[in-house]
Amino acid sequence: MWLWQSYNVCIFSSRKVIFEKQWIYLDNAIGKHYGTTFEITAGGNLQTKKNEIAAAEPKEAGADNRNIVDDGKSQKLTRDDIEALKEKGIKGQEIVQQLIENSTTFRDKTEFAQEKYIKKKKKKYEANISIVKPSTRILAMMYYAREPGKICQLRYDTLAQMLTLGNIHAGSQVIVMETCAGLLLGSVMERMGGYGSVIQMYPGTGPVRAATDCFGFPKSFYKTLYEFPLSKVESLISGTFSAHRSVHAEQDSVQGDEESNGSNAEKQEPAQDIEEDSSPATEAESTVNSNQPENQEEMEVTGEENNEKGQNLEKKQIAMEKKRKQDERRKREAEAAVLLQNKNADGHPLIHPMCLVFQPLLECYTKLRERGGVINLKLSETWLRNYQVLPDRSHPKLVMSGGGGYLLYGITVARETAKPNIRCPEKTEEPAPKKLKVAELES
Amino acid sequence: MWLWQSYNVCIFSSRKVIFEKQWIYLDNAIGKHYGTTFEITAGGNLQTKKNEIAAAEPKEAGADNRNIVDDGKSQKLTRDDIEALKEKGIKGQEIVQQLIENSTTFRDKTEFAQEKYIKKKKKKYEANISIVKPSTRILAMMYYAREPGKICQLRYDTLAQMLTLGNIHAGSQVIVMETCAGLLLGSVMERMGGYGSVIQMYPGTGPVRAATDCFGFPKSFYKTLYEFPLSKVESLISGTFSAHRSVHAEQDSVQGDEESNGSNAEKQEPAQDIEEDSSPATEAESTVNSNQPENQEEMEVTGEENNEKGQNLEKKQIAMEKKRKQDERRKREAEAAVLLQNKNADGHPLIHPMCLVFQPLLECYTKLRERGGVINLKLSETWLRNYQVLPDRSHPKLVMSGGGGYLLYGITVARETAKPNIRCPEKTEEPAPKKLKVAELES
Amino acid sequence: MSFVEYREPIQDGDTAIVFLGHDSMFPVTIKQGGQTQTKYGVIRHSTDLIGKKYGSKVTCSKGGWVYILYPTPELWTMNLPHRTQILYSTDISMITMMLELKPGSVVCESGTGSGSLSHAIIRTVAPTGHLYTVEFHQQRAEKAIEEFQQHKVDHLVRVKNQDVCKTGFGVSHIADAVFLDIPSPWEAIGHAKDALKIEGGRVCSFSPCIEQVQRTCLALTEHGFTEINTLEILLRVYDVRGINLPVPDFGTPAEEKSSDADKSKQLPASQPGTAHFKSGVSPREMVGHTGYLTFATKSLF
Amino acid sequence: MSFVEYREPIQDGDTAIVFLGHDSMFPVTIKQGGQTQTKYGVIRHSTDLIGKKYGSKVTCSKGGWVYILYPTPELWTMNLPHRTQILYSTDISMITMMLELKPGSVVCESGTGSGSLSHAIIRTVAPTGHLYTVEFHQQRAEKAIEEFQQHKVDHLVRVKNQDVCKTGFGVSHIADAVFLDIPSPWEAIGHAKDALKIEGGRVCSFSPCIEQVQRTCLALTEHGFTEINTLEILLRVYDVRGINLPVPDFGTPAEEKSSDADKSKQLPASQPGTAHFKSGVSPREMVGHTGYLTFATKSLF
Repeated sequence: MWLWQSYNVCIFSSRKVIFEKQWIYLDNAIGKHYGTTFEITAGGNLQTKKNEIAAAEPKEAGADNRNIVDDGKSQKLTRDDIEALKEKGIKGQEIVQQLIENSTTFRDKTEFAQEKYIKKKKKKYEANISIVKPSTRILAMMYYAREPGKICQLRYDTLAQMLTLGNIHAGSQVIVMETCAGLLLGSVMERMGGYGSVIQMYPGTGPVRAATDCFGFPKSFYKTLYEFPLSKVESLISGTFSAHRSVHAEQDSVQGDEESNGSNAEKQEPAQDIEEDSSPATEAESTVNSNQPENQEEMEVTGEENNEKGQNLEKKQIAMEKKRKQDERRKREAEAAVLLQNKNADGHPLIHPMCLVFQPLLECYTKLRERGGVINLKLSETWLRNYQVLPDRSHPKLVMSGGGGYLLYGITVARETAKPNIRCPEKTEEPAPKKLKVAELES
Repeated sequence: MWLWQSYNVCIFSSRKVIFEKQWIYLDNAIGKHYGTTFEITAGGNLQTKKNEIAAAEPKEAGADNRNIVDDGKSQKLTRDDIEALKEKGIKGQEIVQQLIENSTTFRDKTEFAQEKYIKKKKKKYEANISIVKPSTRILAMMYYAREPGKICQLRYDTLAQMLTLGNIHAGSQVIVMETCAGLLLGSVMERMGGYGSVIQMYPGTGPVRAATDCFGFPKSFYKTLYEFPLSKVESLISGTFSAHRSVHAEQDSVQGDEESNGSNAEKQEPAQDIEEDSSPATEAESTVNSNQPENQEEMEVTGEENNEKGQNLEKKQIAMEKKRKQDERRKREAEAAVLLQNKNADGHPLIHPMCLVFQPLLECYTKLRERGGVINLKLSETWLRNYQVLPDRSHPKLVMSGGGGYLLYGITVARETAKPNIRCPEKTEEPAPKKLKVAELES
Repeated sequence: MSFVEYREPIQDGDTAIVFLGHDSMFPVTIKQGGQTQTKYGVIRHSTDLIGKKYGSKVTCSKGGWVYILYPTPELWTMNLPHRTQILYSTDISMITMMLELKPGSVVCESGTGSGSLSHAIIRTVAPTGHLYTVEFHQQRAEKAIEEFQQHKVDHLVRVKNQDVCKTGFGVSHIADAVFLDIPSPWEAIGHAKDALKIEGGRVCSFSPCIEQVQRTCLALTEHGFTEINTLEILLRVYDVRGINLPVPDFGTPAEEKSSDADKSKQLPASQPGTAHFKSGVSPREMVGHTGYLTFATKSLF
Repeated sequence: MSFVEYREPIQDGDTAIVFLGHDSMFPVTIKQGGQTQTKYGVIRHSTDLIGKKYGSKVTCSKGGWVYILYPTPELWTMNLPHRTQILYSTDISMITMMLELKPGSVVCESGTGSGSLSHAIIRTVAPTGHLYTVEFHQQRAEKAIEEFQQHKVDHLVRVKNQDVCKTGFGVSHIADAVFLDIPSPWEAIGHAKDALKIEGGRVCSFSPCIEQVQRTCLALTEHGFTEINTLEILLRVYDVRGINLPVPDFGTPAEEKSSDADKSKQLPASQPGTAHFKSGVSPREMVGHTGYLTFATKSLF
């Protein structure tokens, strides 16, 4: 379930939520249809509201603003007056109306200026919310508007392109590696509708799925979802992978050594090897100063079930449950490993890392070109413009996004000398096919 | 004088020019006003044409194109028919009219499609030209449309910004260093209107002014224009500069050594030192794969006078003239050196290199920040969108420029420890002022 | 081969993409005994293609080689025979997300055009959804039906040859989403509303001109649609290439000539060098406009 | 100090810009005995500013320091008191070039507004050109006159308080260029034509809404203007900063652990590193629209 205020949406799972600094009680919303609009009353309760189309249209307007003298005295209602109205439980809409009536300059303003005035005041005093169904559209726009840092500023149109260019559909076999709070993973799962399989590759101690869990997928969807730690990729490739080593023991050692991080730009290289060999992969690279704090909150893979079962269990039961989950987890990891090993590297699939900054993708591009096995590589960016369309007042929105991330994508094909096998040695950097180089130069 | 066909313009200085593969005789244009439109007749002569507003508007149009079957047979006139019309000296406008009448599908096309059809045919068969006065607008748009490679793809809006952000105006003292065929230099000179002074710093053997000379400036403007070779910058800074050493002797040695070029990215550094110390400078850096072929054509500084005098001189006279010019040149170089040494590095002026690729400006930015003495540094790019505005058919143009170059600009101020003197040692890389660093981090 | 399900290997009757290099490719229908001409020579379907894996490298008769690719809707968009102006993948990706399409969605579309968007919709709504597409141009409607059969997706789509502005989509209250790409979309908003499910759904209209958008937005408001939002999306593809920049030669102070070799600058006179690096260069020209996308929601109320 | 001529040093009566750091600055009028408060403390005009060079670093009473900058039209645009929406330097640069302004040009402008464009025009047409600017709002017109005097450019400009749509610019056949930034520019096209020189000139109209542009283009066509061209220019300023990207840890094959130190990869298990580099990051938000610029030429015929 979702709260919607323009593009300001937030999640709730209890009957009481805090939103834009106000407590809201949701009891009145239960049983209503998705899309219903509510007004928030003084006490924080919800009251169903009929969608009013173009309410309070200004009637009288000046031709221009030549007679307006800005002396800050045009509003006769004082701040105290307005507070008093609010405390009396007067609705936002009425407060706005009173503000208009008490403005000495409103009638002299142009229609355009009146509109702006009303819009501003409405936003300030009217508190309407709608409850809408979650979807990739809703979640991607919400995260971009409210918490862009959590999703590496992955703009919704860039996400849309990843899904389309990646040919994500029911029955696909997809690898997702992202640091976007699980938003990309969720959108991939939505497009697959429970058909096919998704393997989430994760850095650190566990997969992040905060946004994924917001989609409200049926339980069956999670049966097609696997996870595999990045830190075991080398052992998987070398054939020494075993799912039975303790996950947690390894994690501790990782965290212990983190103080002595070396900084070597060359180290990025293996990231690309992974993408290539495990295609079809949809990869969103980590970006600006992301220290991946999400990775620290140990995500529960079986979190869905948790909500229903976990409430009244005693300590022993909790421990047993934990053991059961750990076993479950190892089993799934082993299954993921099998899926990864059987994956066909060649054919139609696309790979495309997304990054907010340009340089890493430039390096990625160069490395992939050198390695071969990928054709029609493109490095691109999209511009998104939103429009205000109103009679006699149409123009692009005054504020736009400066950047939604860069995208690198291509098509994997058979590599020259290596067999299409995940265990082939990727250390041998092969020269790109000659013909391809010519084609590249021609461009 | 200029030929104008949409944005397709070209220069001529004789009475016969070749344009779009056709010879045009300009005799009929002489004495006409700038802005006159001519039609080119079959023989290549010009014939004055009245500006027709919205000629040949389609009258009858289909509501949509559902009944159009594209079988390639809709035009009843054959290629031979059209050639025959042309040979008979039938004007372009009439040919287009005949094409419309002989099209079986024209009447069924939508108004939009009809419009497109007419436009296409007009462009093919009607040959109208206008003769317009040269200006920065005309030249910048022409070069960008027809010879972008010669001006490092410097788009006209980027050029416009350089002039405005550089505060170029009458009375300015400006240093220009560019590899844009002299377009930037010319536009700076236009904005200065003969007041103030311009020093063109040039790499290679001589300054490039192919585009500059197209502005048709009065002779007096060239008295404010000086040039100084980049290769003497070090000696100027160290105080060992002498204008009396032979220019040509040095050039020979330069060319002789060019085979043994080292390639060291670090070498770019001094370029920035120059920009800084010789502010106010308007600098367009050389870009993509530019081997500066223009530098090889030894430009004549006194080319203006050449046109008038040089025709009937005998060999001896030519030699004397050459000597005179060489002396003149050395004198101007010495004057430029004095101007450079007296230049005040601090105060209001701005510097801004332009570059088609991003990375060099990023390095420039970093170096300048480290060095100090420049505030409010900005690295930017503009997007330019052209619109079609027609009743019921308004939209952005279907083709747009993908990039017009990046711009780096800032304001020079007093440097911490060094005196505002061109001879101060620039090799001491000073730490940027502390406060400034904080401001930068805050952003 | 099917556009909605990946199947190996290459079989008789498949549609495949022959990739020649750098954006140069074309579709081919695989036929036992058939052959295809390329600039690198002939490809013989029976021996060179059938039974091979998609993504394979195929050597042509003249010794040159090509890749054979599995047809995705996106590759199809790049290679389909144009019967109209088509929608490209940048707009398509936005339409798909903003209409909230997913497996099981029921979608109404008009016009079918060259089928570029249709293929992408079918891919996304398969295996449980359906596309109802309406095209007023008879020849185009027939060609689309043919292509859907050839691409083995005909069970997921119904094509009708009629005018959506006059007779609508021919279905009522079953669609999750409606897409309009017609000259006067405002005349079809009522039909779009009728096609959408009672409980609501999303609508999108694509128009090149702002005047069309203005009328459509007005019609959407009049029909009670909410969340009306118009946007435009543009793609800039960078050209990745090596750059050589000449390093300027500033000369050397006269008295220091050939004396102090390891100076901090190390820039011997008359030896201009070159700086090399990789860069993404913005293209000189790009698509500046395809159309405005207007989205809206039909709510229950 | 004058906006059209650089003069040293700082003098009593000058308008100067106090620069505090990173886009934070404000204009100040220098007064013998005057003082200015900043967050770094007080600046005393007589001792700290007068007689100093522009571009100097000035230490404030609390020990912090600021720069004193020479006022250019562009710095003025960033710091002027807003009486209206103003034009910024990106649009101004395009207007200046496309109107072909240079020393000696005669320009008509309406409305004067906050004088942002006026200052830039005066700078460019000085010392031999002139600006005729018309503002229908009396208070604004008076304030503009005051500012032009203060900035020592009043000899280059004449301000009139009238409605350009009704009474035009008050001059005939003397302008090389006309600029309109008014709600209904189409009503002033006739007056613009009248103001332009007989032999022709350029006109520009700035409008936020496309409907204004449509009517203006129609009026321009009706009045015989040619080369009618509408464009829009947007500025994207990159944020240059250092980026740290974590390098993923792919672990090590078990049997090779702590055996082969100088392997080609050199990625010891459980030691994820970080990649550092400088980058220009596109801003999250930027100005998405200011207005459409419509240019046209009046020819002799």
